[in-house]
Amino acid sequence: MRQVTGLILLLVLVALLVWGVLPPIMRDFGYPPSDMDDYIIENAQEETGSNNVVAAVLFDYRALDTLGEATILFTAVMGVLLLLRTLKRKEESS
Amino acid sequence: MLSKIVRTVANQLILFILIFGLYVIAHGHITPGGGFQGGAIIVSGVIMLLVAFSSKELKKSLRERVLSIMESTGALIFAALAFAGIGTVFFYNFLVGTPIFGRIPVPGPGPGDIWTGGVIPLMNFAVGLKVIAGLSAVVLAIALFSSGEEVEE
Amino acid sequence: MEYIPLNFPFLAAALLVGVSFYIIIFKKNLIKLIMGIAMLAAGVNLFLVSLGYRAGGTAPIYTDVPEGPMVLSVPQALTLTSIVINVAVLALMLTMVIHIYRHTGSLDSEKSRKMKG
Amino acid sequence: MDTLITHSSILIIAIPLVTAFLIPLVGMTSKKARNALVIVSLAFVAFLVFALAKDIAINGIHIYTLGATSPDLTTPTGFMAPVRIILEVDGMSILMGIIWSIVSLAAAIFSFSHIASETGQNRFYTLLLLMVTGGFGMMFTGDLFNLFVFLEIASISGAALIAFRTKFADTQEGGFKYIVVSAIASLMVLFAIGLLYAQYNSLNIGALAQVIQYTTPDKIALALLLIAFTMKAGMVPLHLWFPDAYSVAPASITGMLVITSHACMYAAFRVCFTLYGGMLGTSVVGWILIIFGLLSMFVGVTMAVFQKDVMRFMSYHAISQLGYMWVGVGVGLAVLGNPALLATYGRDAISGGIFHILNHAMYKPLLFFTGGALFYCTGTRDLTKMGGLAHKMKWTTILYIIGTLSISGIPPLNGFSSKILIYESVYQFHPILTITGIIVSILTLASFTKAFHSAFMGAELPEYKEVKEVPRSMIIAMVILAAGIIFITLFPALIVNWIINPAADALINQGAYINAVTGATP
Amino acid sequence: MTLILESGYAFWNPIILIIAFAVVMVVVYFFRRRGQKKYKKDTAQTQIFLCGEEVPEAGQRHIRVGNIYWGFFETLKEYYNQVLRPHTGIINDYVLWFVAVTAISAIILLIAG
Repeated sequence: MRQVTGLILLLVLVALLVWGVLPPIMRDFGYPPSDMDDYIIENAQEETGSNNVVAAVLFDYRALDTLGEATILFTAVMGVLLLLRTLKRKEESS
Repeated sequence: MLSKIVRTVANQLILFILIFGLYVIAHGHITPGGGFQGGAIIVSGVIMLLVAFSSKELKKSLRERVLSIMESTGALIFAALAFAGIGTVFFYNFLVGTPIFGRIPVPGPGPGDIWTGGVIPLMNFAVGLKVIAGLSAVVLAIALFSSGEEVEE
Repeated sequence: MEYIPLNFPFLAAALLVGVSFYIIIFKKNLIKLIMGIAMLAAGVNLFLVSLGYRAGGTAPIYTDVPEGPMVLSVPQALTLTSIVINVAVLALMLTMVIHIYRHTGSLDSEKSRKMKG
Repeated sequence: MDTLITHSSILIIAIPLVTAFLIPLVGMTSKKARNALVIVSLAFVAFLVFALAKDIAINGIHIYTLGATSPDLTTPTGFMAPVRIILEVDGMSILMGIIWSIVSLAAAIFSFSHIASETGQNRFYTLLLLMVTGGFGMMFTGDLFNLFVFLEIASISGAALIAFRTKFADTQEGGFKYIVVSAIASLMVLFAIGLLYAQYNSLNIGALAQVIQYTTPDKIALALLLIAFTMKAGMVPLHLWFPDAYSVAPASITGMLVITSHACMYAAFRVCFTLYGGMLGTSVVGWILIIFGLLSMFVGVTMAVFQKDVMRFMSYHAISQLGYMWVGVGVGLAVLGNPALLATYGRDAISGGIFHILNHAMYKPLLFFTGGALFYCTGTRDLTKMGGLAHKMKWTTILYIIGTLSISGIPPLNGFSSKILIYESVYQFHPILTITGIIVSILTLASFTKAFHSAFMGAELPEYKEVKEVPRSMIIAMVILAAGIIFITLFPALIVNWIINPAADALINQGAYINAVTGATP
Repeated sequence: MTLILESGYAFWNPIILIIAFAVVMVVVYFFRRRGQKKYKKDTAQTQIFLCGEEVPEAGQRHIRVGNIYWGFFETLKEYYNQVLRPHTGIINDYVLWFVAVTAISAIILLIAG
């Protein structure tokens, strides 16, 4: 019973997602609206000096996202090392 | 620990992986790639070493304390570069127009110049350092823990 | 400049999300559950990166590129961020699963339900 | 000073972040230096938050464009849409910021003694500060994708901290549940951001709000965003992970997790009011929030009466209290399209809901801290094993009584002043809401009396002969929050006029938020 | 007056209530003082009296949490049976609830909103 209800609701959600991204509802693939991106592609070289526009977006236009992303990596490393730590305290020799 | 052939080949191969990774990091602002991608390439080399030798052997040369310091340093360099622009605005690209990485390329398609990009190449290096240290530490910690070894505090 | 009918990349992304939800909901093995989340992340990333495609465009990197339109660069940056985030999440999840296995001796999600009600 | 205030919004995010990067290096040399560093940075952040709050009260919305040639330059010259990430702090954001700065300071002070006997403390404080960063980022950002990034920072550090005590099996289970739920919620948020980006090619909340059309993909995106954020905030029927995760964490972390719940709630309000605001022609979203809020209130409190684990019991109460806020703000959202009703009771309902966030953020961490103090002294969370602790732990008992009276809405404590605002305004929308609220309040008092009796009252038990009062730093942390409660109790009107009403107006007034970014009235 | 919280119909000022409470407390203290003269420590006056039976140990006579509100749970048994059903503790079910609520609210929004 639970399985069937779950499956039906899951199918409903997937159908909605699929319906939402198909042409009459969603714009066509390959023809995006591009005000912001056109500005970035045109001006990235002058404003940041970088030939790689993606790098310019990552480290200049949306640099806080990249700082956040590096922070998330740092967080995960700290988390993994925290969880896999030794639980015995070393004899403190001070 | 795997057979001697594997270990010898891995020993030779790590150099090339290291060079390729560093190349990808250094050219992040003119060709596809960057700090994350190059760092991931180098970490794949570390994983190769981990498979070829064992976590016990690798622990002798890659200490987790050192990795932790490296990672914090990389993150701090990144944050410091962001703070350095605070004279105008946080994250301001203050090196554009200066002699250090400050050249501005001719707009439009071109051959690419390594001395461009302002703080972007420096940030790529900081992120690369961080990714190398961080992912190596994760892989090493999980391998050590699974084989019953002690993980450093 | 060919026209791609029916937004196939978007469709694939939506279906990938559906399949991974199926895995997450109906597979009781914790490792499979984590694989489901990885697939969900892949579906969302596919959706994001395909948003930026412009018909006939080249990669947005000016080094030795032919003249012509370029694909959008922001979705590529977003996808890169999202991929790294998911790597971090997966690493932490796997660590917790190691501990769960150490404590309960099982990877079944029905076995690790000390807390309920 | 002016320069400091100009840059304060990014400094509030960046200072805990840099401190977190420094702690692994500092912690290797000295423990004392590390603790001092944590306190100094959090205190400085609190100072900055208050300075920024004063600035916002005088000058209006604070804008900070990252990486531009000037902080006010939201859009590049000769271009209409914002390209860079913009931090936008208005009345509502700064209210959340004030809450978060106080609670994180108290939680850090509480941790010093609470986890003193554990290993891995350097990483604990690193993660705590990263969580502070994530929370502030969520509250202050004006960019949808950036919101997602900071949501992930808060979730991942939170999950690692929940699983901090690895020697117990339940902590691992709670942490795993939390991270799975967070990962799915944030991936769905990302999918919704993709749906919005696909149509409008913008990621800034203000810029999106200006151009949004409320098409079919927008509706799907709204559903995804709303349900994902409400799941992270812990609304019935998506609350199931909430007690599992919150009850096993160290108490200081549980206190902070409550505020991350509020931050997700804030994100949901931001989406409903600011992003979709003018487009929500009918009141459907408001009704969804009201119905789920009523369910949260009732199911949360009835499940809480049933519990025997002290932290789990308080987690269910957190769900029930969150219900009041959903109902209050939901009523405001339901009448948002009707200016007459909004002026009569809608704005008061929103004010009441937001005021309840502030009050809940003071008393719930206090109660979780007293629960943590009980765990610290007795080594168990099971209420059936406790008894007679009031003889030994006088401070904890007094602080617990303050928290209990406050959460049950006993006048004159602060819980009452926000509840009266909610009751009187939602009564005009539908009387059943007020009646449910009063019943839930009674049940709350009943269940807290039960817990109080079984933990603190009774004769001194022989197994707790050795128990002493908790260390001083834990008491200081609890006293900070209790002082906040007393202050709000004495001057509710002052708080409402200075902080709460501007926050409610910031939610209602979508135009000001958009104006600050694009410089054009919609 | 910034010290009075207006809430549409009524107002709320905690200071007045605290003053009233203080007055009542003074009166109570006055009465309490009158009786305190007869109170003597460590006499039979302060012992627990249980119909002449022997008083049990501290651990036995403390009413534990499981015994409080027994009648409440007995009355609401049906409700608790229903409400405890979704609290399975299995992570897969939690995600199923998320999917279900998202699907339902998306449909509601598409139809009505």
